[in-house]
Amino acid sequence: MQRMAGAGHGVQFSLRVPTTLDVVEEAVDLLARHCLASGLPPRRARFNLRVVLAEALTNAIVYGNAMDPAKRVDVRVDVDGGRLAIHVRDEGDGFDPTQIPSPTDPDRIQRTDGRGLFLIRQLSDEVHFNERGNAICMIMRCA
Amino acid sequence: MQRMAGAGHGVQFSLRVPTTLDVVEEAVDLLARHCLASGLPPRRARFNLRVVLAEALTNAIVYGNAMDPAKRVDVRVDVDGGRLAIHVRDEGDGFDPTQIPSPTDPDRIQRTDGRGLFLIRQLSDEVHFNERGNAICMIMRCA
Amino acid sequence: MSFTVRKDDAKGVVVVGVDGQLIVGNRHELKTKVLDALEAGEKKFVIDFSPTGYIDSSGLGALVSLSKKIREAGGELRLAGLNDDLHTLFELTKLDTLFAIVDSADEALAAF
Amino acid sequence: MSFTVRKDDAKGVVVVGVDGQLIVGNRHELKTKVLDALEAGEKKFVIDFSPTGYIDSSGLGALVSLSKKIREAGGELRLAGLNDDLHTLFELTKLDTLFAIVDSADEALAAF
Ligand SMILES: Nc1ncnc2c1ncn2[C@@H]1O[C@H](COP(=O)(O)OP(=O)(O)O)[C@@H](O)[C@H]1O
Ligand SMILES: Nc1ncnc2c1ncn2[C@@H]1O[C@H](COP(=O)(O)OP(=O)(O)O)[C@@H](O)[C@H]1O
Repeated sequence: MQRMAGAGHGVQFSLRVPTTLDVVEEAVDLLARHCLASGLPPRRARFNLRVVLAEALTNAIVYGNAMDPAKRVDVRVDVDGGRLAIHVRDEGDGFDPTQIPSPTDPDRIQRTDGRGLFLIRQLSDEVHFNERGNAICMIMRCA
Repeated sequence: MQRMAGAGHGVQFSLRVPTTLDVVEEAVDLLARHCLASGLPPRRARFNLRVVLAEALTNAIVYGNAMDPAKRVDVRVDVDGGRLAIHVRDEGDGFDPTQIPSPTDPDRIQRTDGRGLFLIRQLSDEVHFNERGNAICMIMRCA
Repeated sequence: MSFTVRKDDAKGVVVVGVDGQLIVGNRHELKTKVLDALEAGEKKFVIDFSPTGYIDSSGLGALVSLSKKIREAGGELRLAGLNDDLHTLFELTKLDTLFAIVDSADEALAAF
Repeated sequence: MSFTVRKDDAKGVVVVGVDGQLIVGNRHELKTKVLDALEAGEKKFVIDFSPTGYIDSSGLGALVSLSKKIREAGGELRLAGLNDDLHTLFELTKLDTLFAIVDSADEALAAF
């Protein structure tokens, strides 16, 4: 049988999320179910994916959209060739992700914030930002 | 908690299928998993949905795209308000779906063809076509 | 998806199991398996759907075609093991009036 | 998602179970629960993650904040029941160096 993935045709799915932290958990669960349906191994779907999605959505809501309820967060997942590209885009001005210090530095370890992007980088296979810095793309391999 | 569906924001997912009957079963299974992830009850996802998707994909491949491997079939599912709208679009010239006789007529019951659209209508909650007739929309309610 | 073919020698019945789907992609395989047996002289057939997921309209068409060919050859076909969903498919299409439908392959064998 | 709070009277230890996720949406609830007990005079705390799905960075931040406040009040906090994935989270962030992490709530109680 010709494989869908082998033929280069993957599922794409998307979700528009309102700018409120109340929906983060539900959106994460919904997207995790779809990632599982697209072949992400159960353990990665249950843990790595849910953590990085929660981080990216929270940042998009809090920093990107600055809690403005008129704004939305768009999530799109492209499944192709055994990997998921998870795009999270907010309507904010973006930021410079190269300027974020490591939360594991001894003088930062006691801080209560600053671990979000670090966890995204650690738990994804690849991370990319658009130039403006209002869209992140997290790659997760299925194998 | 604010519900995603209640807020009117549903998942949308899509798949581009090559014009070959070999991939129908796999495409159907993949889409059924996503429909399940979006809240379609397991039994409907396992049966009704898989039958109507198989019918719509087969028709799109065989009649719509006339087996032309240069053409594609596009499937898009919009999840909103507890119902799935399943769109299947081919690159053919379309047809007039009002001109299809019932396969249950006594003089047609022994025929080996002509049951596809009938099953789609029977197993979906609603069926719509675009004017040209190259795109079908099948509605399935989640409850 | 695959078909299992076994012969019940006591009754002289060929039992074909449809494991997975019976759809546009594999209906020809089912037709070939059954028609080969018919050509080899078999007359009594049971198709067992207890391991089946779904059947599409081309699968139903293949069954209609087989039933006709078996009848023409003086043979008999019974369908067994339809779950509720599959049964509904035969009812909706009124094909339940065309086929001999029994609960299980065992029952089909016993009745031959 | 919810938190269960029980008091082990023999040992005088408050055990908080994190049922579901510890994330941006509910970390304040956890903080309130623990700080209320601290204010009421409790000194020994175990947070049990055995029923926990995932923790996000704001959840980790809430734990750092609680640990500091408990220490300042002369109390002690232990984390228990971390599965492999959750343990990795503490290792990656080097927070395993900051917290007393034990296998199970029972072990945490025994060690107080
Ligand atoms: N989507 C975004 N839009 C604008 N700024 C962002 C965005 N995501 C992250 N940032 C910036 O990056 C910083 C670090 O984020 P993060 O590592 O997630 O830690 P924290 O959220 O705890 O501060 C944030 O404080 C914020 O200034
Ligand atoms: N996507 C399509 N494009 C063009 N014609 C179509 C399409 N779908 C169905 N048809 C037409 O409708 C007829 C009935 O289809 P259907 O009920 O599925 O039965 P069958 O496929 O067995 O003929 C087909 O024979 C074909 O002429």
